[in-house]
Amino acid sequence: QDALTLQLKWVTQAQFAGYLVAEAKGFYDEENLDVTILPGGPNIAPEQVIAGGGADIIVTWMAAGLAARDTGVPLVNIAQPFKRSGLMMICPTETGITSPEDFPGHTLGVWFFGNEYPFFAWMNKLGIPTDGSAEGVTVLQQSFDIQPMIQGQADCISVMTYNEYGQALDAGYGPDNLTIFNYTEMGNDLLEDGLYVMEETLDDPAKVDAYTRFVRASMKGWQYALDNPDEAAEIVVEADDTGAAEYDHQRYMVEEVSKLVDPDDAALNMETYDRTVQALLDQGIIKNQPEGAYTTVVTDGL
Amino acid sequence: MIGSLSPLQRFLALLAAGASLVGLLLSLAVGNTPAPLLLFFALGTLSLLRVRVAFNLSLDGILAAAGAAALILSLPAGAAMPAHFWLALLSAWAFAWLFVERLSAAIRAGALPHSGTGLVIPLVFGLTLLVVWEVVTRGANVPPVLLPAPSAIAARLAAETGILWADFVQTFVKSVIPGYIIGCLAGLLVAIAVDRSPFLKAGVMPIGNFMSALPIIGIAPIMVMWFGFDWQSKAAVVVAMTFFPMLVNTVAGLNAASVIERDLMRTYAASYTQTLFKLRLPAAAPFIFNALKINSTLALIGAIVAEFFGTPVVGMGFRISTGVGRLAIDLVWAEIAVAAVAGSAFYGVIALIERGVTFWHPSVRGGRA
Amino acid sequence: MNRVLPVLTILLAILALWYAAAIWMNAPWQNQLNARANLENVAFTEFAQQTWAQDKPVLPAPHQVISEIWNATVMLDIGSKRSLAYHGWITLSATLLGFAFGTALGVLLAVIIIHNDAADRSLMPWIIASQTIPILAVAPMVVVGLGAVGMTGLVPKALISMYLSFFPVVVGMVKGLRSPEGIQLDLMRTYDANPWQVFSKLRWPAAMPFLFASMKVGIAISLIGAVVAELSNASGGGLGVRLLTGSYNGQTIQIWAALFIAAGLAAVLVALVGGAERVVNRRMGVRAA
Amino acid sequence: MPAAAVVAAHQLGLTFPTADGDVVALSDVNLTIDKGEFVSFIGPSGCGKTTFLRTIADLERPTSGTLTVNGQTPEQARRSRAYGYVFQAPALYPWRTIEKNVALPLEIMGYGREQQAERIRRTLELVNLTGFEKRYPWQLSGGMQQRASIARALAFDADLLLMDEPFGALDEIVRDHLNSELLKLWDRTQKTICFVTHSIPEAVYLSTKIVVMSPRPGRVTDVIVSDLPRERPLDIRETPEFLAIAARVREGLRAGHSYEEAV
Amino acid sequence: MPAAAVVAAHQLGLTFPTADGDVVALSDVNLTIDKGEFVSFIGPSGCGKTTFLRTIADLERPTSGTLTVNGQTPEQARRSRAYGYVFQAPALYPWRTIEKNVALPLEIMGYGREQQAERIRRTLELVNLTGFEKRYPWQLSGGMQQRASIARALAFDADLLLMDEPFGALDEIVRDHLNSELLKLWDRTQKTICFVTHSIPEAVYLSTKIVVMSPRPGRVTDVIVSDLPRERPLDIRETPEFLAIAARVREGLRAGHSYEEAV
Ligand SMILES: Nc1ncnc2c1ncn2[C@@H]1O[C@H](COP(=O)(O)OP(=O)(O)OP(=O)(O)O)[C@@H](O)[C@H]1O
Ligand SMILES: Nc1ncnc2c1ncn2[C@@H]1O[C@H](COP(=O)(O)OP(=O)(O)OP(=O)(O)O)[C@@H](O)[C@H]1O
Ligand SMILES: Cc1ncc(C[n+]2csc(CCO)c2C)c(N)n1
Ligand SMILES: [Mg+2]
Ligand SMILES: [Mg+2]
Repeated sequence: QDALTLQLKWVTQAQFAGYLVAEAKGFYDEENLDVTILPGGPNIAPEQVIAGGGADIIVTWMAAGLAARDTGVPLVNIAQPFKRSGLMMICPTETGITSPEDFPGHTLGVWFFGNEYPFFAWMNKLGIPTDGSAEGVTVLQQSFDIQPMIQGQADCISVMTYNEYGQALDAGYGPDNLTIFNYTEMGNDLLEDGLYVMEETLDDPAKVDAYTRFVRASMKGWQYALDNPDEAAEIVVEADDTGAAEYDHQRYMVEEVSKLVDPDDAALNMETYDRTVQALLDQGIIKNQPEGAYTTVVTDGL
Repeated sequence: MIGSLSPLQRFLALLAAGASLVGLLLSLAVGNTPAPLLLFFALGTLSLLRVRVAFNLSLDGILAAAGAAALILSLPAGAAMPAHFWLALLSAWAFAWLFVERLSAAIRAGALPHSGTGLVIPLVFGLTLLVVWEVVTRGANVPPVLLPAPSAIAARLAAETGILWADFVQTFVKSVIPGYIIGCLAGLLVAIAVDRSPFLKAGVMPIGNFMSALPIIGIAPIMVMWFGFDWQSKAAVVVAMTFFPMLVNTVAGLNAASVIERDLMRTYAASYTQTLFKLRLPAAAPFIFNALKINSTLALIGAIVAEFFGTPVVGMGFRISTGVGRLAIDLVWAEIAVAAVAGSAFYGVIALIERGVTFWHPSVRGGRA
Repeated sequence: MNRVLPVLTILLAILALWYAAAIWMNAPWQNQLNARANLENVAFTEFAQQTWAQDKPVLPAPHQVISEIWNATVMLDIGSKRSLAYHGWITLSATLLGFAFGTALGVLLAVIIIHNDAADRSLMPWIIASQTIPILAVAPMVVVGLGAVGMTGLVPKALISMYLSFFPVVVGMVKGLRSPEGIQLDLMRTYDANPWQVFSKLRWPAAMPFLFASMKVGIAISLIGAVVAELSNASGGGLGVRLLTGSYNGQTIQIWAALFIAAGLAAVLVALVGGAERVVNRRMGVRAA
Repeated sequence: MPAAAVVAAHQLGLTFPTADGDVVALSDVNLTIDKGEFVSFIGPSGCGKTTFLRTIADLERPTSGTLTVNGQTPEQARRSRAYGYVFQAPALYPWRTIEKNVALPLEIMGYGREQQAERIRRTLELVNLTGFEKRYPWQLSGGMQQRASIARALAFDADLLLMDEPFGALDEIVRDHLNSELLKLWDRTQKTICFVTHSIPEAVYLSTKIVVMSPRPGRVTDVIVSDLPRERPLDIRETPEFLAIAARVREGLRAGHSYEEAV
Repeated sequence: MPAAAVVAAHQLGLTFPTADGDVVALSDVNLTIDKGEFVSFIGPSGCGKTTFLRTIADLERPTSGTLTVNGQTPEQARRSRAYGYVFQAPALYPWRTIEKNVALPLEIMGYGREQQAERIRRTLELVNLTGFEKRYPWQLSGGMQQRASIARALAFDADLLLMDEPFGALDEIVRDHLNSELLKLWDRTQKTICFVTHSIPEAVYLSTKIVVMSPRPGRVTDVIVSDLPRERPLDIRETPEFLAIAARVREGLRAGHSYEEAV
């Protein structure tokens, strides 16, 4: 068996249902793989883990992956199960914000730690300064929950469709008392959860083969998860060492994630890729047009 | 002569020269060793002469510096160092240690002035650490995203002074200082109140111990919830963090006055406040300063950690967390360096005040053991 | 009895304050909820009860926290990943290991410092500087770095606990080991006692009060260290992980419950150190003040 | 008991509990000290002299019997600052200079700045420590520390002085000098003085009453009232009256002593 | 200088630097102490007696002149455990019981368990502290603490004893007893003893040589060699020879004293 370590971008949750299901259902074993799944967290940068040799494959957002590549960690995208972004910005209607023109003068909550690029790309496109000036917006480093909205510390906050938005719904917010800016619908989406490996490992055919089998099994996992959402949620809850995952919440998450993932196609969509690259270049997040930041050898081999 | 050295110094001298000797031999065997390094190996080997003639201690300093310079000049770009280069590191480090040993021995013996030269020692030690760090990270090709070399950090530090200064003001000036003052003062006052009333003492101390351990990480999100995302919540975390060490130490310190010293106050029928100010607080001063020093570092950690839970987009903790996320690890370390300097200076100021206030305590009066 | 009464009094005072604060802090959200549900003119007693029964309150009421603790410890199988007892044990073991390392390291450094001038002058400033490094920033790197060399689980957490807890011990012990009076040291000189004898027969006993004061701070900090380390290492569980995930899900009650277990642990640990101190004091014939 | 009794002990007893059994430090002590008396306590080491003084000063609590000071309880007397105490050990505060140590009771009792300065100057001169005002205790010799602590007790005006071997570490000449100064002070101010000493000549020279104590359990074995005149030049110590009293004291001391049998 | 010189000081000087100027504690001290001598030091408080003893013991470093102990430097002598020292203050370790305090030097010098027990028993009996073995220092009276510290210095066999006012806090009878015990010990073991005291009779009774010192700066003003016989019953103190020596010591003491002028 080939041993592979997968570093997730976040804590164990249904956002990663495909991998967790593939592991639990033995799909990796079938491909003769011994996969270890490491949960992430707010202080774990998967790019750093893989650079230090702590993982073979990581799940991360493309913006962060390319930024890392730009600073000298040669990450290569080998597959892109997430086709759409789950990122949204929501503003309670009492803030009076109904369109991006209303933003100036308000405080917006943004996740940092590598999750801030889509927001800044969007603001860059709108031409709104983010320096806290009167014509611009004040940016707040948002905690990874919806408290800043409930507490009224921010006028708008970032949410993922599959996670915090559900919390907001639970808390009694909904489309009727929220203004929702969906990055995908606005055409501002940057690619999210993709699979990345270190460039030099691709020189090794055995590795490439292992990656291919890994992606194949993972996509099978995604397929299974979307077909059996109840069981997938249970698997996620079971896989969570911390005991924090709640079935209902994970069940909701599977449902929402299924809208973003295409289990039949692991390949990178070049149109979104180019848009993502362009947005990053425009903002100066990366300095140079990336070369070799993705490969199709794995998806071609499926 | 080597006989005038202490056993430790003798060992270091032999280690330094020996490592150089082996390095020299290996270089000659392998060939292609850069000239500066070769020169250092030769000089280091020559230091074996000290078995015959006495070496001035500054010679050891010069040798250490030469070794450091030679190593850094000879570091190969982008590849791991050849094995025998590590001997130069060992040798240079042994020279530096020897230098520090002999310097402090000289200061102690009164051969060198105390002030001024006293500062050289920690500096030399720190520089040694930096050189070792530089050589190890570059020589062993450690990925910069795991641990950048000090030179890269210094470059970032120089390039980003504006950002670093803004972060410093946000975190240190706005959060740490007020939080520290309030927390320490509160700890002191509660300790006094607790000490005054046995009832309070019995009631508060167990609960105080309990509260003490509220891990800051837990209160940080709560404080952000309560006090908003700006510096106020960070200051609140600092208050919570500094309170307990002060409480515990002050309560212990207030018991430090000896029985006969207290009896004296009783014979004067001194009031509670008089006893407090003229006996118990002075006697407690060493303990109180202990807490002030521990807190000076805790406060900074607390404020930085609290910034991980929501903050305006400025602050040392903010920069560190986003820096890690962006793999700007050199910026992270630059920020850490600022934190270390600020924290050490803070500590130093308190230690200086302590020397002034508790000059009478044997641990200060007696000087070093 | 005269030990229980004061604690109870203070406890009751805190509880009363707490319930009042809970009403006050949860009121805005409750008002929103009530407005949304078109409830008007809610009587105060009923309103108070509403604020004490929210799902994700800003400040949970004491009974909510206590019942959460109860449900998450006694009512659950001890091996369950949802059991706070299970997570508490994980944190506790890292804390104890880290504290043991930290105390040993702290004492060792203090001993070196008081015996060697060069060490005193060169180490002390850097020991201090080391504590100004924000550990949470370094913790993930430590965890990543140690993971790369195959160290996972308890040890990285314990190392971070050690990193935090050795400091109060060094500072206190340097002071304590230097606290003997000149004449007490002179006596040893007249016997030409060797450094080990001076240490074991004079400096060490004289440093006891300082050691215990430092250890009380150290063990509390050690727990904080373990919790902080767990934040960087969501696998494996622990109270820190519970705090974190609680905060991601806005589960304030869960946060408070984990917090209380942590604080309770610390209180017990500090009390244990205090107990050890009393035993040692008795054996050293310390005069009751 | 006349109103003038400054110290009145009746069947006074004090027991210290210790890990290996109780120590009876005082037992059945009956003693009355009138206003203006100069009472010396003499007795073998460990017989309870210090304990008795501490009990008068309300630093120990009797376990049996009664004790009044100025007709009040010892606590009331202490609260009204009835006495000055010179401890057997100097007990100077290490963070205060000599002058500040002497100033301590003055500060506490609220003396004005100038009065403080004046009293410090006077008492330090009395104990011959002029010039050492700014030194810290650890910079003084043993005898100098003891003198500083005497100065501290004399700096304020207490009607009762409790002095526990104040001159123990002083040479004969300083001792003679301080003896006669103390007598002058006593004569001038009508203070009541309780004075512990191991020197029989000193006790006889100074006292109107000599209390001889004996140990295990600590008790009063003899009270010798001296009929020497109040006016006492130093050479009174060679007179037969003086020597007679001294002999009686020595006798009492020897009788109460456990040594003769033990050795 | 004969080989037998145990202590030899030549133009010895010692100055303490303090915040308000230097203190000359010893100046131009010349003194030779031969093996088997019993030398008493006497002089006003603050004249440098303690400082001189501390210098012999290598606890202070002379700032001028030379000093040898057993023909070696003080440091070498200290390292060979040439002396036992009784400090002016008891300096007992508060966390050790009396018996453990006496055991301290024995532990350090590596005596066996049984020998330790035997020596502790013997020396505590000598100072009449039998029965107090398990007490802590704060449970003892001042004089008892001082005796414990004497026992500690006598527990091991040093050929040179440095004793700084060892009997200061003891009553006359214990003092007499210990004086004669000390004399017996000295006679039996041929130890060399340096002894600080404020009592002129004590100095004369014990010594073969009496060194009179005077302060500011501390210096030796007189060295009186006693021709009393080695065998000294207590009543030798009434003989004219004794009184003559005592008178000479008193004379020297008075001459060196700053008091007469100052007061
Ligand atoms: N550590 C010190 N720093 C400064 N001055 C000191 C120190 N130790 C002693 N002295 C000074 O040195 C002088 C001699 O002191 P020393 O203790 O030798 O006197 P002594 O003869 O033993 O007096 P006593 O009979 O009172 O014990 C004194 O004036 C004292 O103030
Ligand atoms: N705190 C205490 N605990 C236990 N025993 C004590 C305590 N204080 C004193 N004693 C004992 O009480 C007895 C009397 O002690 P005290 O100090 O009164 O003696 P003293 O007459 O002053 O002796 P000295 O002349 O030696 O100073 C002694 O046996 C002593 O051991
Ligand atoms: C690759 C990846 N990057 C960022 C996020 C951001 N994000 C999504 S949900 C969430 C909060 C907790 O669920 C956060 C921070 C993510 N999920 N996955
Ligand atoms: Mg006494
Ligand atoms: Mg002296």
